[in-house]
Amino acid sequence: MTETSFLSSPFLLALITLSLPLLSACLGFFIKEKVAWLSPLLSSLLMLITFIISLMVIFQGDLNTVRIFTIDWFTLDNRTVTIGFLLDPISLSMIGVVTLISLLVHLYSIGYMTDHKGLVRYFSQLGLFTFAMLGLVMSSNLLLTFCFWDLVGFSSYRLIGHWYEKPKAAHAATKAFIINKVGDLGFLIGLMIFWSIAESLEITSLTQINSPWLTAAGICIFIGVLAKSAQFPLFNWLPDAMEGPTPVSALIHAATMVAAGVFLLIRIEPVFTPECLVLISIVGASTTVIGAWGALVQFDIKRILAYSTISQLGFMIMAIGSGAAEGGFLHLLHHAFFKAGLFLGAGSIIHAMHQANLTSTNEIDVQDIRNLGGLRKKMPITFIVFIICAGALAGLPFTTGFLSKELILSDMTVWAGSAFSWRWLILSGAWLTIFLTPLYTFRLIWFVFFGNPKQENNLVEVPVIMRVPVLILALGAITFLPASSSWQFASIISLVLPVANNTHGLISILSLVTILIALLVGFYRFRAKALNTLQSAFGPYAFLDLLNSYVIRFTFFLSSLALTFDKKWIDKFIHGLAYFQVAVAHMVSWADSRIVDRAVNGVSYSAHGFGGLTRSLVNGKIQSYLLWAVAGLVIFIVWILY
Amino acid sequence: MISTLFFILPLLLFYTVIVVYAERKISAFMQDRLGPMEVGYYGLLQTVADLLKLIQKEDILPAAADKKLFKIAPLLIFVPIFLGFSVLPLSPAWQSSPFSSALFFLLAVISLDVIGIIVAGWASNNKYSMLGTVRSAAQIISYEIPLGLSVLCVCVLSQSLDLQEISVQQGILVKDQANHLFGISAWGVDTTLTGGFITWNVFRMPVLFFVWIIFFIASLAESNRAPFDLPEAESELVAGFQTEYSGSRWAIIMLAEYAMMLLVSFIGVILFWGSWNTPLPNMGSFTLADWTTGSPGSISFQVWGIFWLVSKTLFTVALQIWVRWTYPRTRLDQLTSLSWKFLTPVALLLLIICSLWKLLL
Amino acid sequence: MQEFVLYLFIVASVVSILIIILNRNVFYAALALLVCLISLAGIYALLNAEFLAITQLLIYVGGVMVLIIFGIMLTNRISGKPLYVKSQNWIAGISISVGLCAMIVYAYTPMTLQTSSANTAENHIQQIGKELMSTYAAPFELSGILLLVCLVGAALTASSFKKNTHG
Amino acid sequence: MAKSDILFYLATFLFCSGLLITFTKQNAIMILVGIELMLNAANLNLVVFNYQKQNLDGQLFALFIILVAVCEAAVGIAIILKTYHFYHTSVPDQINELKEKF
Repeated sequence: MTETSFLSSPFLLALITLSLPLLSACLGFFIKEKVAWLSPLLSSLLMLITFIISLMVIFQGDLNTVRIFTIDWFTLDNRTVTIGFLLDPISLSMIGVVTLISLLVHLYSIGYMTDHKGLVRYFSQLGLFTFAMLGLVMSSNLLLTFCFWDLVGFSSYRLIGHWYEKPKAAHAATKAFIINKVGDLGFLIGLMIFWSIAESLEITSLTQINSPWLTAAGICIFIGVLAKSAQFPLFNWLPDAMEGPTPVSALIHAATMVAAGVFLLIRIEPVFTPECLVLISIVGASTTVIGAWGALVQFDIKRILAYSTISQLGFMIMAIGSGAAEGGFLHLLHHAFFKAGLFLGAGSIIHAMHQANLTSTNEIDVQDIRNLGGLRKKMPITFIVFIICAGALAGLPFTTGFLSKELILSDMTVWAGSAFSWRWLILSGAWLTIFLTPLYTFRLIWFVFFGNPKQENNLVEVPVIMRVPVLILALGAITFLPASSSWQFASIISLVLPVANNTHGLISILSLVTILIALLVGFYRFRAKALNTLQSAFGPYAFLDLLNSYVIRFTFFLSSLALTFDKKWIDKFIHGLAYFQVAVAHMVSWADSRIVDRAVNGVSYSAHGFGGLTRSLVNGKIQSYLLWAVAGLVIFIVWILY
Repeated sequence: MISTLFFILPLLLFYTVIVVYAERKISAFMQDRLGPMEVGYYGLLQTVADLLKLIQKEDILPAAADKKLFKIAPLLIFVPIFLGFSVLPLSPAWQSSPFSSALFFLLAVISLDVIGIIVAGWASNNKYSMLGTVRSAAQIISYEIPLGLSVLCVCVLSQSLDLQEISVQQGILVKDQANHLFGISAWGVDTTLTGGFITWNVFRMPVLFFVWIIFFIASLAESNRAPFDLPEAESELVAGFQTEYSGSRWAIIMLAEYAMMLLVSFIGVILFWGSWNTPLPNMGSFTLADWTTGSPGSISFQVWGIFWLVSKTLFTVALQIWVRWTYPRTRLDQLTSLSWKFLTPVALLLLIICSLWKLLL
Repeated sequence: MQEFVLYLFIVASVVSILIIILNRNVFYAALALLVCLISLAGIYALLNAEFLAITQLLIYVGGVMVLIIFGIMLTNRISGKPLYVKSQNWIAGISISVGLCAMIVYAYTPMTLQTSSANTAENHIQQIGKELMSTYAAPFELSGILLLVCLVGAALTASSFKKNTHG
Repeated sequence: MAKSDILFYLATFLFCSGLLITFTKQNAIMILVGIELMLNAANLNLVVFNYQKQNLDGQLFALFIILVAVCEAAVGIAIILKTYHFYHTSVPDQINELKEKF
C-alpha cells in the first residue's frame, strides 16, 4: 500500500475520469431542444475520452499495488471523515468495465434513441449515471460510497422512468426507487454501526475490526446489497425496470448498477463474519435458482434477460458467500460483457421489429418471444452476437462464462468439503443453476431465431452504429478482455492445463456434461412443441416423455421382430410384455401425476405459503411498519437497559 | 374576581339591550325612518319585549343534529369571549386578573371563539350552517394576522403586554418614564404632567392612528360585523352557522356577538385611545386632568376610570354600528384579498415604522 | 385550591384522551383533543409557564385544532355523514404501548420538585423575550424561516393550481 | 405521590396513548392527532422539569416544539387534503397503488 501525492500519480487522471461524465451530465442543461442532435455526439465524444483516460489510469504503474489518496472531508467528534480515491486491481478493472460499457451504450443509444423524444435528457442522465458509478467504484470511504450509491439509485430511477408518460414506466421507476431506498436504510444502519465500532469508515481500515456487532453491521450492509443487486426478497423491481429504454437496461440492469452490490461485497469482504457469509450464500443460492426458474417461464424477451440477470447475480453472491470470491468477481466482469451484449442484441431485435412494424396496422408486442421467430436469416449479425453471448451465459467452453463458472464451482466444491452438510445444498443449488441456465438460454434463442418467421415483413438489420458496440461486446465474451490482472490470466491457463487440484478437471467435465444434457433436454422439449402454445411451468415431464417414448418404441420394435420370428410361442409372452408395458406406462403415469406432480405442487404451495407469511409483515400499511419499528425500539431499549 | 363577574355580566346584559335598541334607532335614522316606536316611550322597551319573547320560545332541536354538541355550542361561543373580559383593567385600581401577558391572553381568547362557531355549524348538520362555518373560520383566522400585527405595534411602543401598564402609560399617572409630544423627545415638549388626550397612544405615536384603522377593520371582521358579516349573511346563507338556532340558544349566540363587539372595542380603547384616562389635559393651573381623574384611593378614582373607559368604548361601538349601516357586505374573495394583500403588508410596514420611531426618536 | 385545579386538569386530560382512543367519531376525537390541549395549557399555567400556556391556547387551540377540524370537514364532503374511523392492530398496539409505558415508568426514579425562587419571578415574558433575542436568536430566526417555508409549502400543496392529467 | 410524579405519569400516558392512536386508527387525521399528543407529552415533561430550574430553557424548548408542531400540522393537513383530492380517501391503507395485486 503506497500513499502518494496527488499530481505525481494516476489520481489526477482518475479525477478527470470521474469529472468528464459529470460534465456530460451538465451538458443537458445547456443544450437547447432545437439542437438536440448535438447531445449524443458530445456525450459520446466525452465518454470516448473518458474511456481512453481510464485506460491510462489502469495501465499506469503496477497493477497489483493498492494506491490511496485522501483528503479530509469533515471532522465530527474528533473523528475525521475523509474523501478520496482507492485504486486497487478490483476498482481498476471495474473502472475499465464501466467506462467501456458506458461508451458502447452511448454509441448504441445514438442509433437506438434517434426516433425518440427527450434525447438531451437521456444522454445527460447516462452521463450522470456513469459519474455516479465511477465514483462508487473509486471511492475510498464507505460514507462516500453510500453517497454515490444513492446517486446511482437516483439516476437509475430517472432512466427507468425515462418514458414517464407511460404509467407502467413511471410505476416501475417508483418501485425501483422505493425498494432501493429500503436497501439504503439497511446500508445506512450498517454505516452507523461501523461508525460506532470502527471509529472510521475508511474501507482499508475496516478489516481490523473485532466486535460482536460486526455480524449485525455485515447483515445491514448486505440488506443494501440485496436491494441494489436484486436479491431474493427484494428482487422484483428488476423485471419491472425493463420498462426503461433497452440500452439503459444493458448499462444499468445488467452490467453496472446491479453489479455494484456484488462489487461492494467484494470490497468489504474481509469484514463479513462466518455467520454473515452463511446468510449471503443462502440468499445467493435461493436467488440464483429462483431467477433461473423465473427466466424459464417468461415470454417477454427483456424480462427473460432480467430474470437471468437476477440468477447470475445470485450466482455471484453465492460464490462470495461460499469462499469463491475471486471467481465471483471474475464472473461479475465477464457477466457485464455478455449480458450487456445480450441486452443490446435484444434491443436490436426490438428496434428492428419496431421499425418494420411502423407501417403495419396490426399492433403486436415486439418484445414477446411468441411473436418472434426465424430471425436467424434476417438479422445474421445479431444472431451471431446472441449465440456468442448466450454461449457465455450458458457457460460453453471457449467463452468467458465457462472460465468463471468453472472457477466458482471448483472453489465451492473445496468449500463444501467431502462430508455431507448444508453446504452441499448450496452446491446443489449452484449445479441446478448450471443446468437451468442453458435450458432457458436455449429456449430464448430457439423461439427468437429459429422456426418460421411470424411476420411477413421487411425486417432489416440495424444500422452500423448499433452493430459495432454489440460486436465489441461479443468479442469481449469470447476473448478474455476483462481478465486483466495476473491471477485472472493464471485461471485462463488453468483452463487449458487443469493442474490446480484434482477435482478441477472433473468439475469441468461434469459441468460440460450438465450443460450438454440441458441442451439436449431443451432441444427435445422446445423443438417438439408448437412454439406458440403456452407452457405454464417447466416440470420434470420432459424426462418422462423422453423415457416413455423411447421405451415404447423400442418395445414395439422388439415385438414386431418377435412376431415375424415366431407367432405361436412368443405370442402370449408378447401379449404379456405388452400388458406389462401398459402396466408400466400406467404406473409411470400414476407416479407422474401423483408423486411428481404433487411434489412440484407442494413445493409451489409451500413457497407460496411461506411467501405469504413473510409478506404479511410487509403489508404496505404505514401504521404497521411504524408499529413494528416501535416494537423493535422497545426491544432494543430493553436489551440496552436490562 | 367575583366582583368583576358581578360587574361585567349585568353590564353586558344591560349593554346588549341598549345597543340592540341603539342599532335599530341609528339604522332607522340613517334610512330616514323612525324605527321602533310602539313599546314604551319612544320604543325604549322594544328590546326588552323581544328578549322576553325569545326566552319564552320553544327550544327546538333539529332531528338530524348532533344533540349534545348542538346544545353546548352557544356556550362554547360565549364563554371564551366572556373570559376575555376577566383581564380588562376597568379603572386604575381595578383589574380582576392582573397578569403580565394579558394582551397575549386576549388574542388567544379571541381565536378560541372560532371553535365554538365550528362546533355550532357542524352540529347543526345543515349545508348553510356548514358553509357559514367554513367562511367564518377562514375569516377569523385570516384576520387574526392583521389584528395581531396591529396589537404588536402598540406593544412596541409600550414595551409591555400588561394592559394595566399600557393604560398607566397613557395618562398623568405614569411614574417611571416621561411622555413627549408625538413621542419625539428632541422637541423638548414634555407632556408627562399634561395628560389628557395628548398622552394617549395615538398621540404619543401618530402612526398608531393608521394602525388603529387596521385594528378596527380587523376587529370588525373578528366579530363578524358588517361589512364582514359573511358567515351569517342573511340574504345568501339564511343566517350562516346559526341557521338552526332559535329561542334562548340563539339569544346566547347574539349575546356573544354583541359581547365580542364590546370586547374588541374595549381592547381598541385600551390600546389606542387612552384606556381609562381622561381626555381632558392639564392646562396651567386649570388642571382638568387631575380633576377628572380623582385622587388615588378614593371612590371617585374608580368611578372616573370606569366612566371614561366605558363611554369611550360605547362610542367605538356606535362607530361599529355606523359602519354597519353604511357599507354593503363584501364578497368572500374581497374579504380575503383585503386581509392578505392589503392589511397584512400595510400592518407589517407600520410595524417597521413604529419600531424605527421608537428606536430613533 | 391550586392543587385541586391541577388535579382537575389532569383528570380532564386523561378522560379526553380516553375519549379519543375509544370514540369512533373523528369529530368527537378532535374536540376531545381540544379539551386535552386546553387542560395542558392550564397545567402549564399552574407550573409558572404562563407564556407557554397562552401560546398553547393561541397556536394549538386557535390554529392547529382549527386546521385539524378543517381537515376533517374537508375530507368528509361537507355535511356528509359523521366521519367514522376504523381501527386495526389493537392487540399489538396496546401491548407495545403498554410495554413502552411500563418501561418508562420503571426507568423513572421518583423525585420531588422544588420551585426555585427565580422561577416565580413576575415578568416571565420579558425574560423569555430577552432569551429569544440573545441565547436563542439563531433557533428563533431559523424557526421563522421554517414557518415561512411551511406556509408556502402547505399553500402550494393544498392548492390545485394545475389540472392534473395523470388522473 | 408527589405532584411532579403525577405529571410525569400523565406525560407518559399521553405519549403512549398518542402512540396507540397512531398505530390503531385508520385515518390520516387521527394519526396526526396521535403525533400531536406525543409532542405535547414531550412539552409537558419539559415544562415540569423546567419548574425547578433557574433558567427558562425548558419553556423555550417547548416553545420551539410547539412551533415545529404547527409546521407539521399545516403541511400534514395539506398533504392529507391533496391525497384526499386524488384518491378520495383519507385512510392511509387504501392508498396502495404501488402494492402488487395478487
